[in-house]
Amino acid sequence: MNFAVLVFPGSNCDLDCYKAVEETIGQKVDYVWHTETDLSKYDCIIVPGGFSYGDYLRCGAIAQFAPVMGALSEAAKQGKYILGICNGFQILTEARLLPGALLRNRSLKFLCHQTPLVVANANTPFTSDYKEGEVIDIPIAHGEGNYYCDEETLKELQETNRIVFRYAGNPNGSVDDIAGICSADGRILGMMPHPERAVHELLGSEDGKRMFTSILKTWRDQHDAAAVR
Amino acid sequence: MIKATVYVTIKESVLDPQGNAVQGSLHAMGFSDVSKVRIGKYLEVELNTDDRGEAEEQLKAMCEKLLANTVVEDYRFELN
Amino acid sequence: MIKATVYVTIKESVLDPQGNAVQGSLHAMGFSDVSKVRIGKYLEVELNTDDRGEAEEQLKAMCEKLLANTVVEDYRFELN
Amino acid sequence: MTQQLSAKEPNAEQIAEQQLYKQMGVTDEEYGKICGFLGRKPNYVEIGVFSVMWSEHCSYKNSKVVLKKFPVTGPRVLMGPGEGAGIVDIGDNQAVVFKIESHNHPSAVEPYQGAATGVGGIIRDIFSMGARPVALLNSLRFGKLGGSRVNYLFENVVGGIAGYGNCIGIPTVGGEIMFDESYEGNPLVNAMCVGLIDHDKIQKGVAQGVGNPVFYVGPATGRDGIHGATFASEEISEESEAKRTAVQVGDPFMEKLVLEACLELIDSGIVVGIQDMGAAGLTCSSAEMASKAGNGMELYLDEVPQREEGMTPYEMMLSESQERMLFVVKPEHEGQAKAIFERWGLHCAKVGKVTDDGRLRLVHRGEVVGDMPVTALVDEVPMYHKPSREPEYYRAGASVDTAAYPETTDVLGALKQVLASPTVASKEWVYNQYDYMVRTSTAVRPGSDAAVVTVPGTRKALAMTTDCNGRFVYLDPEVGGRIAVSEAARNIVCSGAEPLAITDNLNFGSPEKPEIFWQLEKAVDGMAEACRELNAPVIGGNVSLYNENAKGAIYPTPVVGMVGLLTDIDHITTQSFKREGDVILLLGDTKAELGGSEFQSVVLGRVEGRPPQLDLAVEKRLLDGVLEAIRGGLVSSAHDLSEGGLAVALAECCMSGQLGASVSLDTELRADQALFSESQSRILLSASPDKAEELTELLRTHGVPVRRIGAVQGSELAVQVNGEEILRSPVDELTRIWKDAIPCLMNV
Ligand SMILES: Nc1ncnc2c1ncn2[C@@H]1O[C@H](COP(=O)(O)OP(=O)(O)O)[C@@H](O)[C@H]1O
Ligand SMILES: [Mg+2]
Repeated sequence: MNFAVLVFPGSNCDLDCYKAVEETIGQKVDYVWHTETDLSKYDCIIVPGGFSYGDYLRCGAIAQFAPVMGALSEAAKQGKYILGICNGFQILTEARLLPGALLRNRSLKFLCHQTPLVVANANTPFTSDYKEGEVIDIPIAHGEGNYYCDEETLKELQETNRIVFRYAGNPNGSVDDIAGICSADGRILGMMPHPERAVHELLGSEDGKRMFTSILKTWRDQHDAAAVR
Repeated sequence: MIKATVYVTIKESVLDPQGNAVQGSLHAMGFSDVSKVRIGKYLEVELNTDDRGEAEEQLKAMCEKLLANTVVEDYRFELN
Repeated sequence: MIKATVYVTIKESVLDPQGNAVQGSLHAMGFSDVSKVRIGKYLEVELNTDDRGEAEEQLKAMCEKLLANTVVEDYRFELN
Repeated sequence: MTQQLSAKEPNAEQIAEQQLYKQMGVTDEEYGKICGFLGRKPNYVEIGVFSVMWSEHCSYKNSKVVLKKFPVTGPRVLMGPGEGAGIVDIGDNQAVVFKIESHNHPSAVEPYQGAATGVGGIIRDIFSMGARPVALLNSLRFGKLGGSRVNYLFENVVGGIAGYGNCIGIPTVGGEIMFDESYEGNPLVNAMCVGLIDHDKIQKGVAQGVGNPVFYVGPATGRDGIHGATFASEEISEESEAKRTAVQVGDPFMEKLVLEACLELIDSGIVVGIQDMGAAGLTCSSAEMASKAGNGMELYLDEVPQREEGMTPYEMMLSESQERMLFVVKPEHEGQAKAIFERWGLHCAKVGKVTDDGRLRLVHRGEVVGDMPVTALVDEVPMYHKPSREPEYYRAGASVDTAAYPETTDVLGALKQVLASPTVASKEWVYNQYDYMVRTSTAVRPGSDAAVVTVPGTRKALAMTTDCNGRFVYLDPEVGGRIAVSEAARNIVCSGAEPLAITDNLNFGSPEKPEIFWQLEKAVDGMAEACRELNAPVIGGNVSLYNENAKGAIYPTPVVGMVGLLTDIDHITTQSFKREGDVILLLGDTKAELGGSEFQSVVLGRVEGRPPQLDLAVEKRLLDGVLEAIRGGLVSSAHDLSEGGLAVALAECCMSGQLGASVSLDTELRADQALFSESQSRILLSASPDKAEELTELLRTHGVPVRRIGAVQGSELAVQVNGEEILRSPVDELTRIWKDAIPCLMNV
């Protein structure tokens, strides 16, 4: 399976995502520069955290116009797996690949700490190795993680089971305790917490590992199925 | 050259965490008359053109695309 | 009740990294006419008083103490 | 020489007649020397350039005499003081680069930007050596928390550190914060950065190769922070605040681009010399780079990117606009260098060339507007040995008997009071605003003795800490200096690492006052002695003098930043109790030493007497013993005893491990002394019962006094002294007091 980690000017969790893919599932992974226009080689594209373009104006706002974002939309249409983490989630909402927006944390402070997350949907390509309702320990590190969407959208997210992670104790004011959501087809996931920072005992938790194993397993299942056919 | 001012404000229906926090601080500081605070952005943009129609069009496009996130924000602008 | 608008802008001589980044991005998006962008804050404040003199005094104090950082920012306000 | 100066600028005659140089901090005598070096009177830009180069901040003219006392070499030291940052070998062709720097004065005026640009500046010092910055630390001092100005400064300094470090993506993994009235109005903001480098990538700030072009990269120059260096060399007053032309604003996004591009440039192997533009901007970087190569430099000021219109040579030379670098490459590599920066969206400008005449020559609009010998700027700075006098308070301190205070019998009450003191209280409110995890190498987060960051691709890790107890240094600078270094080493060892070297930041009051100069001399004596005994040479640092407020000088605060090496990540050790049933050992001797203690200050409301004594030979044995024990796998947890003594150390081990402890002490001391004395060279260990004997034996062979004082047990902290229970409290309750103290004083 081929992974891409997008790199925008100001991305800084690109390294962490890269290492996490290598260390948890040992798959091939490339950094892809924001000026690239072709993502066709890749099966899963990670939009990493950090401060793309300094997060100036609004988090993720400027990054949505990078050339690589055209290729990302294309990849989304083709049904590839896209994982946006933290700033990556913000970029995906700004680019309208996921609904809603991320506002300043209720406390107006940047927050960095471990957070208990409830797996609300264990039936996505990214969460199949978790159990529904399971509480996992994943850190957050953000100043603007307060998820907002209008009531209609919220209802739709709830009814179509697109809320993937909820905070067990809401740290930032997000509606319905939302920590991560996915697209209608389940192939695009955006989340504020950082699974790539929870892949080793030394880092304080290994609960993020299964995000990566889930993606690989889903892809393999599909791939094998395709090969048989 | 045309100077323009762009105002970007959080939609009425959206909670404004920053406005709320500032309101809370103002109360704590003794400004008890303050009943509401909303915080937005105020941008000054200079355009190298003298065509006001052209400028308006450009500004509208900039706002829609970048300067405001219309999911949560409204915008308006003025040419000076 | 009095509604006021407060404008907080970065002093002319002070660097505005945010404005610069937005300007760069507007250029990259093809808005090549944009020659300058400065980004400030825009606040709407409602005050539970009808005394305009009183309101002005309070607003000035709020700006000086909290709403603007007068080391790097200028402010002005209007009562509507 | 022709002079082309803006109408507002005085000419050379006016500067002389009206003694305008004095406003720039240049004395009559220094002015005379400058005229001698030039063979004429300096014009405005020249006197400006001399004034910043000859300021304390850039030249260390008042502190060099004492800095000479530091040991600066050692078998592992690859580069000592002199370059941007020092470098220490960590094996396998790898090295660690680190330095600390102060941004006290800018932070007093504009705390958010002051702190942010302090962080930005120290990061540039690290990557300009060719190193990848991997961690940030800081050391902060504020007045008494709770007042509106102090809260404002505290909140915004923390915000600025977080804002810069988080955005640029370097984890802020540790630091220390103390609150004391002496820092009211003059906060201390010291930032430290640690980087990793391969030996063959080490860069120097040298302008070598006559004829080579000199490049400027980074944002355009504005009228920011002009006279920042002289400003840092004066006391803060309303006047000095008005003197600032514009506050420097940090742009961490820009610095991230400059960082990545510079590392790529260095990696390409074409860099001849590179240096950051820090204090005194273009002036200091150009003069120093020329001086280190024994060359001269010609600068074409029209080529300097300018943010504002009509900037004068004076303004361009003295601006402290942030995120700028100066570098030299060979002419044939120009295109390659430019291409690298362009990929990062940056433009580099050719602003000068290396010359062979040893002069710093400034050309503006076709005319030479400044022409000065580089040696005069850098090497011929007048050095001073300021008079020094033992202060009255120090003599008086000898007669205070801190062992004779009436006994405090409510030990639990006192413990709660000390835990709620902002200096001791949990700093979670602070460090949860810092991204301490980015780069996924942080193995020990803020909240233990030292932070630990792993070295990717190896089993090695680095432990790092900043330490200084200004109260001790005030009460006895020499002992206090020794304690600062020893405490840092103890923190490093408790984390499982061997001390490598230190960087230091000497924050003192005005050296014009003989009592202050005495503090400086004595503190450095003590530090130097400790560095020698503990094999931790000084590889760099910073001096910040003139830290005074209306009431006088701050406590002398020589902050020590230490880095240690863990040879194997298996040795990583933290302070928290790990397992029910583990035995608790107290190493070292406890004496009735309450001078300068947190207990004395918080509970008794005084700061007086002599601080705890420290025997470096004893300290060394302790450190060696504990390190060997940790490496031997005998230790579950290790915690050094500092502010608040044994009582606080026990509470911290319990709170961070969410476990209780049952402790019983046999002592000749009173309970309050036994629990709150801050006697030095003490460490609290816990160990599994089956290893306790071997551990004790090993420590005894090192000559370390060991006492088995209890066990990890239950959910309460209970302490008996000589058979009588004097303290019992649920750990949860202590935790609440300890964690709520700062948020509560910040009104959240
Ligand atoms: N207190 C100190 N202890 C040891 N070295 C010091 C101290 N203060 C300054 N130095 C060293 O003197 C040199 C010049 O310092 P500085 O001007 O701060 O460097 P830079 O210009 O890179 O910031 C540096 O190598 C620094 O490490
Ligand atoms: Mg420097």
